Formats: sequence, structure tokens, C-alpha cells
Amino acid sequence: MVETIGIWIAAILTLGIFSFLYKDNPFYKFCESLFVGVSAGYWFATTFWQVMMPKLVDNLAAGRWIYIIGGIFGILMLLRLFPKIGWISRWSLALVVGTTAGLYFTRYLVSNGMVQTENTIMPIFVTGNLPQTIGNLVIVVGTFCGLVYFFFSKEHKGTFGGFAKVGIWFIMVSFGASFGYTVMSRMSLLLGRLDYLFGTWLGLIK
Amino acid sequence: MRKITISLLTIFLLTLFVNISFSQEEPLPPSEVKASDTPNDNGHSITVTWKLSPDDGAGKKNVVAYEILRSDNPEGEFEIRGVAPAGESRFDDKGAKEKTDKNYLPGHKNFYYKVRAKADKTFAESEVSNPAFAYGQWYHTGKTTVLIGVILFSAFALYFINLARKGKKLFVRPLAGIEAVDEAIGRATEMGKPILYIIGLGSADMIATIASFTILSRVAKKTAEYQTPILIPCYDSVVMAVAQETVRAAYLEAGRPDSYKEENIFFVTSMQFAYVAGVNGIMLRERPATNFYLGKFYAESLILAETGSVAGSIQISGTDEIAQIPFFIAATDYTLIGEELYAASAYLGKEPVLLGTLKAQDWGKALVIISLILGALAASFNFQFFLNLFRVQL
Amino acid sequence: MRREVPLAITAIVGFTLIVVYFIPHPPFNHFRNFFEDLFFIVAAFAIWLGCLNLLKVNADRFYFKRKGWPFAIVVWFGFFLMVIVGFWDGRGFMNPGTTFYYLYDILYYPLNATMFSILAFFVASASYRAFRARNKEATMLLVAAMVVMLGRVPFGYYLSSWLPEGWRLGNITDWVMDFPQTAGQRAIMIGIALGIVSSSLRVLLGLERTFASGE
Amino acid sequence: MSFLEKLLAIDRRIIFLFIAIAAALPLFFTVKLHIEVTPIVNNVYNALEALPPGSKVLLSMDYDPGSMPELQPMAESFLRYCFLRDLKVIIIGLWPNGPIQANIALEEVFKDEEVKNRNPQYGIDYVNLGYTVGNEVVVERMGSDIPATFPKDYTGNKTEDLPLMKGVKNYNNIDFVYNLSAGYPGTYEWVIFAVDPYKIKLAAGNTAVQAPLVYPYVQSGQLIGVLGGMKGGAEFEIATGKPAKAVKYMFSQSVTHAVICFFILIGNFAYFATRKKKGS
Repeated sequence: MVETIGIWIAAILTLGIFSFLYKDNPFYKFCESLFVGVSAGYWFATTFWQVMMPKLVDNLAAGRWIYIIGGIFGILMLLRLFPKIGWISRWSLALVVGTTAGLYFTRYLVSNGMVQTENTIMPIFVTGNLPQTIGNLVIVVGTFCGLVYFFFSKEHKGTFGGFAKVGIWFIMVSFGASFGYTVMSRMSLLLGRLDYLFGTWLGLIK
Repeated sequence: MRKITISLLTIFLLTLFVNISFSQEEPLPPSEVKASDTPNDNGHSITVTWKLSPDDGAGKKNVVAYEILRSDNPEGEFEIRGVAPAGESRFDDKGAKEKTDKNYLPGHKNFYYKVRAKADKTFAESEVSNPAFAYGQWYHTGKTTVLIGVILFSAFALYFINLARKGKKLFVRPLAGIEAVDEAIGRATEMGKPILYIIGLGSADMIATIASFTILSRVAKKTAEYQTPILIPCYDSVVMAVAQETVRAAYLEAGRPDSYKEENIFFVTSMQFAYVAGVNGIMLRERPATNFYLGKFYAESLILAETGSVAGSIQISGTDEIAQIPFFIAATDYTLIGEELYAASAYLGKEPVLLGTLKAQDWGKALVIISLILGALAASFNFQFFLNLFRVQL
Repeated sequence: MRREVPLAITAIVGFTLIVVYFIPHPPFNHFRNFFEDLFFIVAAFAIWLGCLNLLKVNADRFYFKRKGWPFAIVVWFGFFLMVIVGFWDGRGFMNPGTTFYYLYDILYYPLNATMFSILAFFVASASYRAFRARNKEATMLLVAAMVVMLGRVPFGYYLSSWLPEGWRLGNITDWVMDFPQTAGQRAIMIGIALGIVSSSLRVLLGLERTFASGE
Repeated sequence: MSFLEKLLAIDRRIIFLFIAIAAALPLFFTVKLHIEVTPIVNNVYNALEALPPGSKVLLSMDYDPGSMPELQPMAESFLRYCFLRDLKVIIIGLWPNGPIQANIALEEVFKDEEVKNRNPQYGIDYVNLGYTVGNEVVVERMGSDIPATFPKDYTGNKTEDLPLMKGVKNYNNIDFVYNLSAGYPGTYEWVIFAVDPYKIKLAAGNTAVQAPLVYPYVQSGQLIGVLGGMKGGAEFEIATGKPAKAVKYMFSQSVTHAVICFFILIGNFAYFATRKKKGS
């Protein structure tokens, strides 16, 4: 019984969101607002039980008082809600920003910069292996020309412009692949919902 | 204890799966067992190396694994620290750094190692190794390449920021999307229709949003000169406030503070699809001649671009959200791809810090490009020494 | 106080984390662990800040009777429903069979999933009405997109089964993904990485205009 | 107004209806399709096959119901595979929805007869450490101390007291990491903050939106392989010999792709044909 009611509620909310496709309407607005509220509530409760309790409350209860610093910084963060003293929240924000900036600085340089460069360096001619030769060539040339395209200190003219042109082709192929994959993703999501409506709710699909 | 159970289990399974001749003969032991501190760590690990048993993969071919044993006394009792599969000749005996941990491995204390070659049911033990102790390093030698990269990049950035601050003109190539701005505004004036500028869904502190403000300032100045209305529906109230400030300043600069209309820069809602519905309504009612989509965009990108395209507007877009760029390219007339958006804002804004770091990024790319050319040559002609320069060892 | 303290905190934390990357020796790793633990707690409060801010905005909307004010009640209702049930269910609130789990299943789950599924419709209509081969680049993009779309589903196999093995749509898609796509993607990746590195550097040196000025 | 112009000016709600039918109709038919396992998915399967029973596998659930049709089948097929192979699974979530999605997947997997016979036990065969806030910093922190990053599991048991977590201190004690990711934080963060600094073995299942972005990591060896979208999930199901949900949807998926391609072609044809006429 409870389960059936649940399925009906879920199905009606699904239809409510779909109604946006016909036009924007109050029923859709209701569903969207409900989602915003429910997801914020979900985050709030989850953060309480799975972060605040084990990381702050339990540590303090166990006598590790140093964690009070985290609590203080956290409460400073909440002061943002009050415009007059909101500036203090920048102290906590500084901690967050500093941590990510410090980590990103080396890590992105290594993983997405240097390691990528290292792995693009490969023999262009692999004797006796034509597909490999072509593959390597494509990767080296593609990466090279793509980077030339994103080089802003020189106008795209002459040979340099030619490289940039080839670069943009590679970039377009990447975007094309991205496009195709995104379409694939969106369609999958629709299938999931339709399966719910026709299968779980109406029971038309086994 | 658990580690040992797993080790034993592994050995058991290896004996099951590895195709070996099940002789009961003892294999020859591994030789030249050496222990030394594991480099580049915090000082709680010792590396053991050995020469493979002659029966590993050759000879009697009956070695299935090596067990590594440790003791703090060469004559004392040795305990198993781990297992390495046959064919391996190195093992890192990693201990814990907390004294309370069962697996604690103290630094600066001598340990001795033995390596056992395991056959099906028997084993052969090597000689005891030299003593070795673990200690922490003050510098991770494997990361020298990274350190050089960090220093080079920072040096470039500081140098160019300094140069820009001194007033030196730094060249940034013209971008098609920005070149088209004047033409697009001219067209709107001719048609007597407004311009729609959308800053996206980002908050005011995102790089893409900031870049969008810089471009907005330029666009607003032009619209002030041409006396064309500019509409800016906003998703975020802080973004709205900054946008109002930006446009007001631009109108003042153009000498037309009187024609600035604050009500044209307004807040719609901060719910993704409700916002889209609102903006679509504006597009269909006002039929703007030109739409700008510059900033942070998510899934709504293609809905906006589609409506604008059907309404027949010229569209100029730009975002650093990679997954959305393809839709912008397919549905709008000009697109600033990722970094081009930042470059455009540095170019228009003339802010020394932004220009300086953009230049540093360019030089970083130049370094990568040069490495690629030299590296490809070195790899093709097999200059190992040269190749090692590019290797990032972590 | 308003400017200097945040800049100092950013610099101290940030540079410590960079130093630890190169120096494995204690005590730097202890500092890193401590800063990261603080980060978690502050980040949790930041999530709460977001939630409370949402409540505040909607309270204002209701109070001042702004456009769509009745929906503010819906937001509040949804929020407190989940929070109260979540607290009531206690630490095991995510276990199958709890009220929280049930509400997640009938509210959060369908709403979130449907919200993103409607994009399929917009993709379809945009492909018909807006995606044009308006220039050489866009043409390449669309051709690549169609190859990938067909090559990545079983349909592509049947469409090209007359071709010799190894040259079918699926194989072509694999090749496109593994080589030209990877190359283009890598160029973008390296460019963005350098962008992130330079913005991190600006933050650490206190040169990031917006952060220093607060908002 | 010519026919082509009329065709172009069609109300988009008609297109909506069209795609809805194209997606829904095939769902009613069961068609056995030929699904090839691509090398990039095969890499993942082979790497998993190489793990000896009893290995500890970390499953990071980094998505929400918004991408559930793509990633939930991957979670289910992976968990089923692990239970049947006797791989020990440690579940975490970098997204707050991850742990509860894991519970939903587990409920589904336990319905399988073979899994029922194995009777996996909480705490011994699998644990769910829940969610913790902090995105990439969580990944980074786990490199030095997993129990400190997740002091309690999702129901409040002390992590160190769980039998499966005995002796698990950091990535050194984890044999394999499998990441199901729908964006940030996800596979990118796992590569940058765990693979490079801590040398873990990583494979991933991604939403199709994200999959192309991680291909450079596969070429460079930072990532063993990736399951891209529902098709990747279907290939993995075929590879493990247990066709399930993702395979079931493949027919519909094929039809919708064909329809979209058709839309792009006809839209462009009509557009350029009418434009040429106007030009002349």
C-alpha cells in the first residue's frame, strides 16, 4: 500500500516536470520548488550526520579540542547571512580557497600538464607497424596544433596560422565526439524515466 | 596477522593458478639481498632488492613467489613482512608512522632482511641483508622536473605582470567573436531592436563570470554610443548588482549617463529551467537583434541558443564549460572556446594581472609545444638521455 | 583586518600544501593533515550556509510577496520535511526501510531524474531547428557527432555490417575516440590546466581581484 | 510559404512528441542486439579479472539520481561482479547521494540468486563509509589516512572496528579503485589527486557527457579504462556475462540516436534549401 502510494506520487511528480515541455505552468513550478527544497534538506541532514557528527562533535567529545578551530571557522562562515558582519566570513573562505589553490597549483600542473606532455612524446615512426605510426602521428600533430590554436601571443597568419587551422579541426572533432556522447547521455536519462512511467507505474513493460 | 593471512592466501592461489611443474625440489635461494631506505618519503619504509633465484622463470622454474622477512637482530627471529610475485626483485616494506599502530616502523633503527624463494611446498632462504634504517627526506628528488615547472611558470607570471604594470603593451591576438561585437551592435541599431546579454548561471566569483563582466563593459559602452537598449536578465542577485554597476560605469564613460536604464538589468529567478523559460519569453517578445551568451553555462545552453536561432538573432557565445561548447558552436554564429573567453577579457580589460598571467600561460604552452617537437624527434631516433629530461617521476 | 587576514590565511595554507608536495619530511605532513581536516569542517558549514541562504531568500520572497511567493512555502516545506525526517531517523537514516529512504525514493529521486531527462527533448528539437553546418568547423563537428552517435550503439553495427571487419562504424568510432579526439581533448586539457595553475598562483599571491575585494 | 519552410517552422512540441514516441515504443520490445565489447571497456574487465579473490576494492559513488539511468546499472553490475568474485568492496561517496544510491543498488543486487547464495555480509564483504564533504580534498586526505577521512561508516559504526577495514590505512592497502562519476568531483579528481601522487589503479564508469573528457588519461595510462554512458555499462554487462538493465535499453538508445541524426540531416537540408531559394 505504502509502496503503491509512493509510486503514484513519484509518477505524478515526473509528469509535473514533463509538463514544462508543453509550457511553463504552476504545476511545474511547484515540482521545481519542491525539488529545490527537498535537495537542500537532503544535503543539510546528510552533512549533519555524516560530517558534523563524526568530524566535529565526536572529535570534541573525545577531547581533541584542536578541532574547535574548525568549528569556529565554520561559524564565521555562517556570519555571511548577516550583511553587516558578513565580511568576517572571508576568513573561512580564505581557508577553503587557500587549500584548493595550494593543491591545484602543483597537481594540475603535474597531472594535466606535465604527464600529458610526457605521454604525447612518442616515436612518430614505428617501423613495421603502420596503424601505430598513424595513431602516434595523429596524437602528436593533433596536440601540437591544438596548442598552437590556443596560443594567443601571435596572430594566426602564415605557417603558424596553418597549424592553428589544423588545430581547430582536431578540436572540432573532439567537440563533435563530446556532442555525440552528450546526446547519448540525455537520451539514456529519458529512457530511464519513460521506463519508470510505463514499467514501474503503469506496469505495461515487463 | 591479517597481512600474513592474505600473503599466505595469495601464495596458495598462485600455486593454484600458475602453471608450474609441481616438483618437491627446493629452489635455489635469491641472492644479493640489499636493504636501504625508501627514497622520497616521510621515513617509515625500507626498500629491499634482490637478485632473482636462478629457478625463477628458468632452471627448475618452480619459484612462485618471494616472501620478505624482517628482524631487528641478524640472529633473531624474522617475521614475514610481505610477498612479491615471482619475477619481482623489489619490495617496499611500508610501515605505519604512528607508534600506536601495530604496523609501526620506527625511523633511524636498524633492521635486517631475508628473502625466501617459495616453491609449491618448500622454500629456500637467502642470506641476511645488510642493516638498513628508514629516515625521512627533506626533498623529494623525483619531483625535480615538477619543481622546475613550478619555478618557470611562476617566474613567467611575475615577469609579465611586472611588465604589464609598467605599461608595456602585451599583444593578444584578435578573436573572431570579439571582432564581431561592433558589427552585431550596428545591426541591432539599424533594425531598431534591443541587445540581449546573458551572463550565465555562474556566481560572481567564477572566472568565466568575471570575464563576462569585462566583455559586458565593452559591449555596454558601444550600446551607449549607438543608443541601443541592452537587456540583461540575471540568475543571481549579486551578479545583477555587479552587472548594473558595470553598465552604469560604461554609459558614464561613453558620456551618456542619462540613457542608462537600470530596469533593463533585472533578476529573473535562480532556478535553472524557470530562468530559461523566463529568458525564452523575453526572446520571443522582444525579438532582440543580437544575443550574447558569455559566462558559465550548463544544460540550458542549447535551449537558449535554439530559441535565439529560431528567432533569427545573431548570436555570440562563450563559456569555459567544455561539455556545453559543442552546442554553442552548432547553434550560434561565433563562439569563444574555453580559454578564448579569458583571453578576450584580458584583451579588452587591460588588467595587468590578467594580461600577465595570460602571457605566462602562453609561454607555458610554448614550452609544451617545443618539448613535443624535440621529444618526438628524440623518441623517433631513440635518444634515451634526452627523453629522460621529459619524464615525470612521481 | 578585512583584507590582510584572509590573504595571510590563504598564503599560509596554500604554500604549506605546496611545500609538502616537495618535502615528505615531518612536520609538514602533519600541518597538511590538520589543514585538510579543518577544510572539511568549514566546507560542511559552507553547505549549511547555502541551505540557510535558500531559506532566507524564500522567506523574503514570501514576506515581501514577490513574484511566485506561494512557491516559497513549497521550498520551505520540502526542506523541513527532509531535515525533520532525517533527524528523526537518526544515524542510520540512509538504511533501506527508513522514512528518509522512502522519501528519497518517492521525492528526490523522481524529481532529480526527470529534471535532467527533459533535456533529451530539447536536444531533439535543437538538432532539428538550430544545429546548422553554418561553417567548416561546425560541419566537421556535426559529422564527427553523427559518426560517434551511430558508431556507439548497436544500430551502427547493423548499418555497417557489409563493410570488412575492422572498418565498421564501431571501429571507426573507436579510432576517432582514441586518436584525433584524444589529441584535441588533450590540447584543451593542457590549456585549461595552465589556466587553473595561473589562477591558483594569483590567489596565493593575493592578486585575485575579486577574492581580495570580498564579494 | 513553401513546404520546406513549413517543415522548418514546425512547432517544437510536435518534435517533443516525436522523440517521446521514438524512445518509448522500443521499450515494449525485447530485441537481442549484437553488442561488441570495445577495448576500452575490456581493459577494465581484464584489470578486474586479474585481482585475486579477497582483494580490497574501493568503489566511489560520485553521482546523483540525475544520472541514475546511466550509472546505476554500472553500480549494480560492478557490485554483483565483486560479490561473485569475492572481492571486498569499500563504498564511499564524494557526492552526498552516493551512499544512498549504493544502498539502492545493493538492494537490487541482493535479489540475484547467485549473490544470495554467496550471502555477502556487511562489515566483512562490503562496507559503506558514507559521504564526506570536501570533494578532491577528500581524495587527497585518504592518501594519508582513510579512517581519519571517514571516522564512522554511514550508520555510525567506528570505521576501524569493521572487520573489512582492519589494516586499511591508506591507498597502499587498497588494490583497486572504481569510480562512478557524473561530473565534479569525479574521475578527474581521482586521477589528479590519487593516481598520480599515490599510484593507485583506477578504472571508471562515467556518464556519456563526461567520458570523452577522460580519454587522454586512458592514453597516458593514468586511467585503466572507462565505461562511457549506458553503452559502456551494457558492454561491461556483456563482458561479465550478466546482461542486465543497460543491455535492455540498447534498442531504444539506438532508435533515438538514429532519430537525432535524421533530425540534424533534415533540418540542415531544409535550412540550406530554403536559404538558397531566398538568395537567388
